[in-house]
Amino acid sequence: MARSKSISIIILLVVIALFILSWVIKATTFESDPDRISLWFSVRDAFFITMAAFLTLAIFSFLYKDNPYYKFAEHLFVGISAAYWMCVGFWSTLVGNLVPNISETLSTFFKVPYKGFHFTYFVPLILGIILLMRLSSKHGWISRWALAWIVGTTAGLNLIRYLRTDFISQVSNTFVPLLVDWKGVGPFFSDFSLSSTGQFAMTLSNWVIFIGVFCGLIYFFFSKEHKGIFGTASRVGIWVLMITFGASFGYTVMGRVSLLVGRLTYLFKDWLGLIS
Amino acid sequence: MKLKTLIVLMIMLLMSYVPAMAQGDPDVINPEDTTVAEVITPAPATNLSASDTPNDHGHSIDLSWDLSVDDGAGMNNVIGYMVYRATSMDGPFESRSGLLLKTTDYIDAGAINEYENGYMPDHTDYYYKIRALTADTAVYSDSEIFGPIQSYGQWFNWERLAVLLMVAGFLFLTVFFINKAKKGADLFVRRLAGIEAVDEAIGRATEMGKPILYVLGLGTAADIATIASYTILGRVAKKVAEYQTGLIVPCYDPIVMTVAQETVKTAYLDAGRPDAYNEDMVYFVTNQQFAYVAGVNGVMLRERPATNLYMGKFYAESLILAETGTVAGSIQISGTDEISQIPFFVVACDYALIGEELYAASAYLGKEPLLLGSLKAQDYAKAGVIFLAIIGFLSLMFGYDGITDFFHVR
Amino acid sequence: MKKQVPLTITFIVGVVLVLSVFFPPVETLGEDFSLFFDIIAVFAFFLGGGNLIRVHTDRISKKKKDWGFSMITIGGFLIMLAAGLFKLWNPGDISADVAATGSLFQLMYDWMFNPLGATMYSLLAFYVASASYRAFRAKNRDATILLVAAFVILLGRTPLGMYATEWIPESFSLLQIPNLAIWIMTSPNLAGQRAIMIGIALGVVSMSLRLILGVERTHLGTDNE
Amino acid sequence: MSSIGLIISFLFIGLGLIWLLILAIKGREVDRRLIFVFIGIAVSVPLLFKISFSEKATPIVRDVFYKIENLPEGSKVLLSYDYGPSMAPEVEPMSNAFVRHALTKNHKVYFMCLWATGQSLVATAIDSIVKKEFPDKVNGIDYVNIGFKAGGTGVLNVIITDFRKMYLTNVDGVNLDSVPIFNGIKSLRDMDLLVSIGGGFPGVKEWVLFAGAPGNIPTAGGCAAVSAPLLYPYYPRQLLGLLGGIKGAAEYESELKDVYPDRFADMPTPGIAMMGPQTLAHLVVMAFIVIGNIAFFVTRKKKV
Repeated sequence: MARSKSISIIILLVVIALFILSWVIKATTFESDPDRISLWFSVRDAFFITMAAFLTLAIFSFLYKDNPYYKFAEHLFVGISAAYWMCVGFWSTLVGNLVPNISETLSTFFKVPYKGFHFTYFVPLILGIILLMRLSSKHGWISRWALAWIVGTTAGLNLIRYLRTDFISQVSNTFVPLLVDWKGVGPFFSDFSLSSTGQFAMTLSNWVIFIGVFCGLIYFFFSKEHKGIFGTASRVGIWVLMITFGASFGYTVMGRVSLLVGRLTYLFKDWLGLIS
Repeated sequence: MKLKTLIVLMIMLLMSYVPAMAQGDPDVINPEDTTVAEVITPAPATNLSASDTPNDHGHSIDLSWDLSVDDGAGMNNVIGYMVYRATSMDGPFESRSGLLLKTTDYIDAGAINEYENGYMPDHTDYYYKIRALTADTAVYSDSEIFGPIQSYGQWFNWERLAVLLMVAGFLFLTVFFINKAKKGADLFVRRLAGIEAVDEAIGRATEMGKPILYVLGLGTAADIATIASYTILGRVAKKVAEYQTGLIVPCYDPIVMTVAQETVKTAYLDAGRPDAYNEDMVYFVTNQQFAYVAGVNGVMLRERPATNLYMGKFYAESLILAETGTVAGSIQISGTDEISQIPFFVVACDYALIGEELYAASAYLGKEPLLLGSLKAQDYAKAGVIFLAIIGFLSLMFGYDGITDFFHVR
Repeated sequence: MKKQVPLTITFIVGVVLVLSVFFPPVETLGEDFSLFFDIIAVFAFFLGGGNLIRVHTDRISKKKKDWGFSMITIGGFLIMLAAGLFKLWNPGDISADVAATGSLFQLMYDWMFNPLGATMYSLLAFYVASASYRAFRAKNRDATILLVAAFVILLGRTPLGMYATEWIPESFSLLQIPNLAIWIMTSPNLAGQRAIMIGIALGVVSMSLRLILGVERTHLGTDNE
Repeated sequence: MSSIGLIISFLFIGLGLIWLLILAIKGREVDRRLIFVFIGIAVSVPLLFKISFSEKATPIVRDVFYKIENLPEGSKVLLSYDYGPSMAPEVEPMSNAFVRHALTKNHKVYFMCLWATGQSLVATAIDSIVKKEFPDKVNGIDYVNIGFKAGGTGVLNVIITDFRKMYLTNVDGVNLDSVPIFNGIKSLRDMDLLVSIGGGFPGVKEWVLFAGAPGNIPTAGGCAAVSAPLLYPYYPRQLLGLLGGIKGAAEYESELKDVYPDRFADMPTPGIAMMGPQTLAHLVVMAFIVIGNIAFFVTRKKKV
């Protein structure tokens, strides 16, 4: 036990030493950089570049196992990100959208163009304050009014939105001709080949889409037991869904690797200067 | 008599046709004209007409016209058009559009409110003309003035009738089946393996003496998936309260956190154990996707929950969560309506609710007739879709596309 | 009473928003409400920030496990908050962009927030690999279908798929791996996506109706307090 | 250099995989950390030795390219940066290629973002590409940055009818009415092309659903690979073309280089460069799947 503790202290010291070393080396390389006009800027930027590299490695260390460096990065990240959103929300939404509509004095203070007094903007202001009433244990229940407003808005907007866009457009896109007279190729069966742009492939696609959507929807029937023909269709539906999931998964690998490339590029290029 | 009329008619027809022929035939144009085309005034746009924009709240007018014969043909010196408007026949006319290339229609819309820039009052006479412009700004020609025309608002948007009918139909189905369920009709609902596993998983957690981690996902209070998740959370919290297992609910959105606290508190009350409820069960982590994941990952490896439940909206973090949960040795049950993330949950979790199943889960859990009734309505709507799709492709096969047109709703 | 008022609010707001879509004079109501929603969300951020501080000070004062790290959370939070609200080191005045170049807010964003987020995200490259090793196994028919589809797509995303099947003649080009991959993406994949989408849309519509009608009400808590 | 790298990486990974295979056949459990090491090597070695493969544009990418290519000069193109730094490695090459292409064609470019985190990325793009590579382009005349507004789809709902209801000024605080490029521009409907670059929410899908489709405005997109399958249903009707993941970016870059060999001779091509690690990583993942299944069948046989 004591031994593992002394090892972790040694590791900590090594990490700190490496951090300082990197900081100093970076700062000296920056000194010749014309963009960084004073010593303060090179020291500052060298610190931040080293910090970013340290945090990157700290997160990667989680792949091995949970450790104090990851904990440090995690807790720091939680803290600054929570504040980040508060600041952005404050400046862009409260100052940017609310203030110009309710108060001229505040608008002048924040130097935003005043748009005139609109009493409707008191609705979110009051609801926002009601929501904050939650902090009081006695009047906390009133915050439910704000929640009720939010839920009502969500329900009202989503009902129409999903019906109009996802539902109707997807249904109408399923209306496809099942015998394809493919442009310029001629009537059905005139070109019977497995060419990827051929008539057969087109027709096959349309059939697959039609039957796929049909069986997929059957799978999502909840109030009927999946037995007999109904069960068969639902099983085909699952297969179609499985192809969908497999395909999406395979397709995504590429994106995930890109992100890793991005981070490694930072470490190799910006921090260590191994590649140009 | 008859013959005479016929001859007169023929002559009139011929006379009206001759100038048209001369105009329409490019060969007739003197080649010398084209060389000096830059300074020659082009033919104006013709057939300008205007009408109030239908299905809107006013403050907007639809315009349409025919291209100048010198646009892309003839002298070919028209580069574009601009819309001009005035409130009297004699002007002053002001431009209402940018340069429109090869365009034959335009919607002239103004601001709705009086205090805004570019306010366009309704019930006011407007006069329009279209200017055909050439590369030389001084050379242009105006169409005949159209007007007066007024804009006004409509009460109902007929373009959206199909949507309204669907809302009404769905409402009818839902209310009908809810009523039927209330009267005691036995409504069947199929097994949802993921949800049945929840009870078992809670039991396992109790046996192991470890907590349950419930992740509501990245949805905001404006996501229906999150609202569906509250119901499942309520049910889980009640079971947890009965079994006296621990519960951890880290939240991403402050409003969601508020609702989740309310839900869990209620569940503990219902289970008769309000004393066991602790404000710290449901807490806010942060509002940034990956910082949130970092935090939840930490909880998974430090608290080692026996069961992880992921219900709600999830994005890229789905697989990070699910794989870390696997390392921690937890049983994992997930449900999301975010299509791009379902595959990761299906692959990495023990059970996954796919899309709509998440919504059905809340009804399934409650086994309340009201909720089951609405599930039945959903199924009928699905049957309707299948029916429509069959009708749709049959009609397409016979070359009728009226049905597909009906579904192209703005 | 405590439950009736919220239910009524939900009902009225929901119905008004649904109907507003069909009536041009109030068509823009949805827009306004979305805007209001954002403003309320900012108030909620303060609620969240308060909760965060509370949870972590609690951990520190009770000396719970890892309480030292909670100090880092609070420290990071306060510094970032001050940097953002007071626009520390910001070259401009009060109307300047909060993340203007050179400000402390921007520096912390670029060199802490951003690398942390990007690195966390990039862990996925590793997890995708471990998940495919662990879970892509031909255990049963469903799993096999999933596995084969994933494999074909993976092949199609590399030059290997092209080299391996280039010999297939044009008239059978559908069987070339890259084409087959695209075909899977645009046909069965599309069908699956569409079925899920239609289902979800109906689920959302039905859920919204249940909320407006007040059938679904878990989120509103209870009367007896 | 790159051939040495290729040999080293193939040797390393190949021998390692064979070892893994032997482990699998023996029915031993493989530590996940070993898998992580393989991925790490497969990605970093090609990066260090600059291994890359050639690309050819697929139709879905060509559709976007030739839309921008064939728009008349001076057309209004809106670029929305709907992503954060975490997604940047994957989609930034696309937005950079779009900016270069649109400015080369002398289109007017309107920058905005639906993600708060996109703001600094737009600023970077303007500083590092527009100002450096297109010094004659004037802010406010050839391009403008109107920045970020919170609200996601709510923003789109508003600006499809009126920009000025949401944006009073550009990011520099100049009133939109005094920005020449905004003369005669009322709403999104005045744009000739909308390009959204982003993979999350709100992103390309929301641009299609809330702006492109209802306003009948041509919309193109670039997105992270993960969201591309979700967007295929909209192509080609509501979405005229799509760049999916880094492969899409690489294809666009190579098309740009083919069409403008002189103009973009020295253009950095992060997309193409990133395809090297991609290819190796894919091969490794496929090898894992195969080995995983061998392990599975071996252990199952032993149990029986």
